[in-house]
Amino acid sequence: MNPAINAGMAPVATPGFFYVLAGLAVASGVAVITRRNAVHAALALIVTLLSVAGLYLMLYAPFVFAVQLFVYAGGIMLLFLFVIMLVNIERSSKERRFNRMWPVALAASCALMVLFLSAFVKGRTLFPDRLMPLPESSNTQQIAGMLYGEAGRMGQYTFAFEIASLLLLVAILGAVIMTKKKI
Amino acid sequence: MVPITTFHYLVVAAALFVLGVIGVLTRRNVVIVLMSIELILNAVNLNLVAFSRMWGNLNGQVFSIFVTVDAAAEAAVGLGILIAFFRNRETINVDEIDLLKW
Amino acid sequence: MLNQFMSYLGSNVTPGSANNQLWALIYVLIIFAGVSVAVMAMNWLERKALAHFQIRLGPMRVGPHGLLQPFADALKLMLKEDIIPAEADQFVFWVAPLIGLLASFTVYTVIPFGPSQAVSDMNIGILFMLGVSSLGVLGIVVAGWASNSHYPLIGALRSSAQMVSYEVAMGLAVVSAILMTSMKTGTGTLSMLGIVEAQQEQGIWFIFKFFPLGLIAFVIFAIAMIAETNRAPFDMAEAESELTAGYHTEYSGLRWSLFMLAEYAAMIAVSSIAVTLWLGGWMRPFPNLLHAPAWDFIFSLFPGITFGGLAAIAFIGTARMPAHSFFKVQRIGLAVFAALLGFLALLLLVIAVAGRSADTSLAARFNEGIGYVYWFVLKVAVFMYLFIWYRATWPRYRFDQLMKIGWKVMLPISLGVLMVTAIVGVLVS
Amino acid sequence: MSSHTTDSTRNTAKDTTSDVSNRARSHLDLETPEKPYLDSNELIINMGPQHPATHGVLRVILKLDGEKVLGTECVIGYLHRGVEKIAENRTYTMFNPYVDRMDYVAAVSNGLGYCEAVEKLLNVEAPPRAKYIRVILTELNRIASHQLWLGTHALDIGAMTPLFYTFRDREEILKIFERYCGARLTTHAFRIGGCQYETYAGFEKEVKNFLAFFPPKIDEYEALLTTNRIWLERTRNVGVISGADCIALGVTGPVLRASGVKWDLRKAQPYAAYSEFDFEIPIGTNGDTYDRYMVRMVEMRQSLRIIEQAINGMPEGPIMGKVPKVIKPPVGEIYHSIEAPKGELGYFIVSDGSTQPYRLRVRPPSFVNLQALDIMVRGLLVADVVAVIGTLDIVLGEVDR
Repeated sequence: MNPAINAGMAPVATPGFFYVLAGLAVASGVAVITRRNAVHAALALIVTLLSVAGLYLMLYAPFVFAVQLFVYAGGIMLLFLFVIMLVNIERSSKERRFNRMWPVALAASCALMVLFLSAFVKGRTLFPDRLMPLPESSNTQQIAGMLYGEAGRMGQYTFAFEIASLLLLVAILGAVIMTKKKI
Repeated sequence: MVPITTFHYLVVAAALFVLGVIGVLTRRNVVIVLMSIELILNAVNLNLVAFSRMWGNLNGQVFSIFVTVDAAAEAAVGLGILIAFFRNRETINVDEIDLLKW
Repeated sequence: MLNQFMSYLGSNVTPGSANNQLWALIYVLIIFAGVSVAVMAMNWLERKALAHFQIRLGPMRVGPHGLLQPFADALKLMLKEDIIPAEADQFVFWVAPLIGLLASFTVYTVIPFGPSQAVSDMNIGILFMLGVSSLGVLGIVVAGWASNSHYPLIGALRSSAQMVSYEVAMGLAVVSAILMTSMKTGTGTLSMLGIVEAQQEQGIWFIFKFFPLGLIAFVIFAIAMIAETNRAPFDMAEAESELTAGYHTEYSGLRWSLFMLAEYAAMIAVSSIAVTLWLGGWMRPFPNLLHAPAWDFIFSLFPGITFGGLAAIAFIGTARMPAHSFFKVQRIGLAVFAALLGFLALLLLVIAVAGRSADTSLAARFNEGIGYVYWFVLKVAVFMYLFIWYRATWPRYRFDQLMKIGWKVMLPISLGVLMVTAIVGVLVS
Repeated sequence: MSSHTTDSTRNTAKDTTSDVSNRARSHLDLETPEKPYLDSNELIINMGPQHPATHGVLRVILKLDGEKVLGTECVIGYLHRGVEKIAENRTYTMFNPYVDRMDYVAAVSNGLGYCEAVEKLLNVEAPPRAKYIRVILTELNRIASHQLWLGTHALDIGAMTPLFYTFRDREEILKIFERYCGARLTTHAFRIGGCQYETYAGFEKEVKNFLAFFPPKIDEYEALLTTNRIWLERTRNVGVISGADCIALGVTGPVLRASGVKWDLRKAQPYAAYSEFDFEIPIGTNGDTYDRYMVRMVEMRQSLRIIEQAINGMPEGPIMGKVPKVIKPPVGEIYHSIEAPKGELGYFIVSDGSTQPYRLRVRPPSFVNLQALDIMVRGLLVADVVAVIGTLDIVLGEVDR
């Protein structure tokens, strides 16, 4: 392993893992959008989430890995599975899966992919080619410092963090009011 | 085994992003559309963390937590609309929901 | 090769941080073998203890005093036909128990049986554990859906709603425990080893810290723990007198036993979280007060004495067995078991004596390691006994009462404890 | 909220799952299609006949709104054996064993009711010693019946352990029955006119041992349940029924007394030797499941007091009154009722002078008490239906006859 690349950080896992996880993520991503049965799609999405979480670990982001596991896979996906089962949409799954104009959509998305790739190839020179070392002490303390602020002074994102909690409150109220039968 | 650089992560994120866009555009079932949006948000998160690793500071990771918060809120409200809608119209096919008021 | 293993023993660093995959693999195998043996023992203990609570004998026929009953059960479940309901979704039906099993077993990679006896010491240890245990809920929801019938579906939705609401209370209780770790070092630590070391440094188990607060948080976690694993007063899943049967009604044979394995493993995992966070993990009682070498020696004798006690009980059992010819096989079986326990007790005592001096001789290292694991497993065993005790005495909560307690009682109290701990923490430091 | 379809192309066929509840729906003339669980406003669910908590073969059709019970309908008759029709071509003595098979849990009090009714028809009086033996055995049977009730009721609500405690203690009573009349459950202990068998040698000693052995056991049950918070939570204010409703429905026994009405046939219309003993009648205040539990527990203790007085004051003398070998009661009809463990058990016998009754009607307490299920359960949750069936203490043998 070329030390310059990882700039003195102990490698999280052998590079081979990256290809495994990336392949798994993309494969289950394809499964999400092609499966006829909604629960299969949800399971595929869970696999995608877990493999992307693995990628976070390789990018030295354990806290984001834990948040992804906790909030995304444990929370949001459960919400999806709940709704799929409560509303048991299985009966309507016997009809056509794709709407009529799917070829147009497919062409547009492939064009988008080509655009991304060309942007990456051209832009390769802009990014510094070697990776700078991340601060050594525990990642969680760092993130907490930025979110809540350290030693008395406000962190960089404290205000944004409060607004995010407001956003969640609004979402909770909205979801509850919408699903109540008789308000 | 060429070392893994940020470029590799960007390609994976782009692939996920495109899959999500295909899902949103082509699928008729609202739940699958919502899941594809989750896929898109995941791609964005992956990008943020990859860049945070590249620049060596944690802004990217903190911001990806905010994106997750938003994804949670969006999923909750989206599914709330879905349930309310399904109770009235017995269907959740996107191309059949074409009336503003019924 | 041998000296490589010797080096593993000596190092005071977990395999994870020593970045040695082979050693970690050995630890993973040891822990998984240990957990399956523990699940077997737990199964036997549950049936026997429950029986004695209810003035009956429990399994007596398979092996002496039913000791081979868990093996018989496992064999029976493997041979039983594995029925898959018609039009059930084959793949999802097959995956569901695996998700449950995956969730409850990955938790063990982070549980610290000793300072160096953990598979890996992640610096987000406790968060990883809560995250993975929340994955277990997915297995249950998907199992209920895959059985393709009305009642398991509702049963699955209800038990997962229960688990989700108690997970919130559990998380907050854990946070208030982590707050306590930050008193001296300014910032708390999420890693499990760090939490136990903090308790060691501060010389107090977190259950006794800021007296009422630690205890309240512990009690909340203990209750949420029971609800999280669908046990005792909160066991809506196997409530046969309810209309909606549990999520695993349609499962049979080996698949059903996977669910049971997952449930027991989750019980052990959750109680080891409680032990690590509040009861000072692998620390022996009063490490700071009585740390004279004499005390160390006395405490190191405990493992030997316990196994000696068990061997004595088994010997008394053989003696009291009636002389009838039918009991000859059972008597021999029990005698062999008693001899095994006796030999183990002797071995432990020898190690304790040999390892007295704090030098780095093999015996001293073994002695120390055994001491850590022994105290940790002893505390978890106490929790296991509590699970069984609750099942024998408590009737079952109705589902809406259960949710009411989860949201209206447990959550506010855990929030309150969190805030008060924070305030007291700031005032103290 | 009529969901009118905008375009006919949509083919969301609603496949109504044909299961038992479909056939039941015609019974309840409700046109609620089986909609997906989420927004189904009404759901018809079947409980029984093979449901672990319906104490035998009772089928309850529940009309649910989500989890709340809107209404119930009990379908009975699975255990109907036509006992009353059989009575019309059996002589009076031949019919005696049939009576035990109705409420098989409290067989002795069935026998007592029947024998006393026929004695009333013949206007013959059982000798005092027979009356005392009858009182002792009936009260023992009341305790055994309440023990079985407590075990199964606690099991339905989830507490496993009381079942084993109550059945262990019930064995002691069944041993006494077996030694006295050869049978544990369907005892056929009494004959018309008195008792068949003199008390066996150790009868007094064993009953006295039981009197000493049992009180601490009741304390064990109470220790396990009475102050158990979850038990309180599951039984307090569940299945409430007022005294007036009970009287209107004809509900009797512990259910009536728990609703505050002080009515016990042993005091109101004393039969056998009950007038000679003093004991209290426990009364509840707000008629919920917890009060019925307390009333039955106190009743067990009062029965012990009665047995104690009876065993100490046992008179000597014959055990069989003057009854002709072939019983041909005069033409006429009588109604005689006793206080069975479940409530008022009445016998209405019409005799046409022949050796076989012209008509024999039994008024079983469980059958009448079952009517109260619908009122008690309305508005509760499904889990409470199980608790209320348990607290009514119904035995299907008696309900279906």
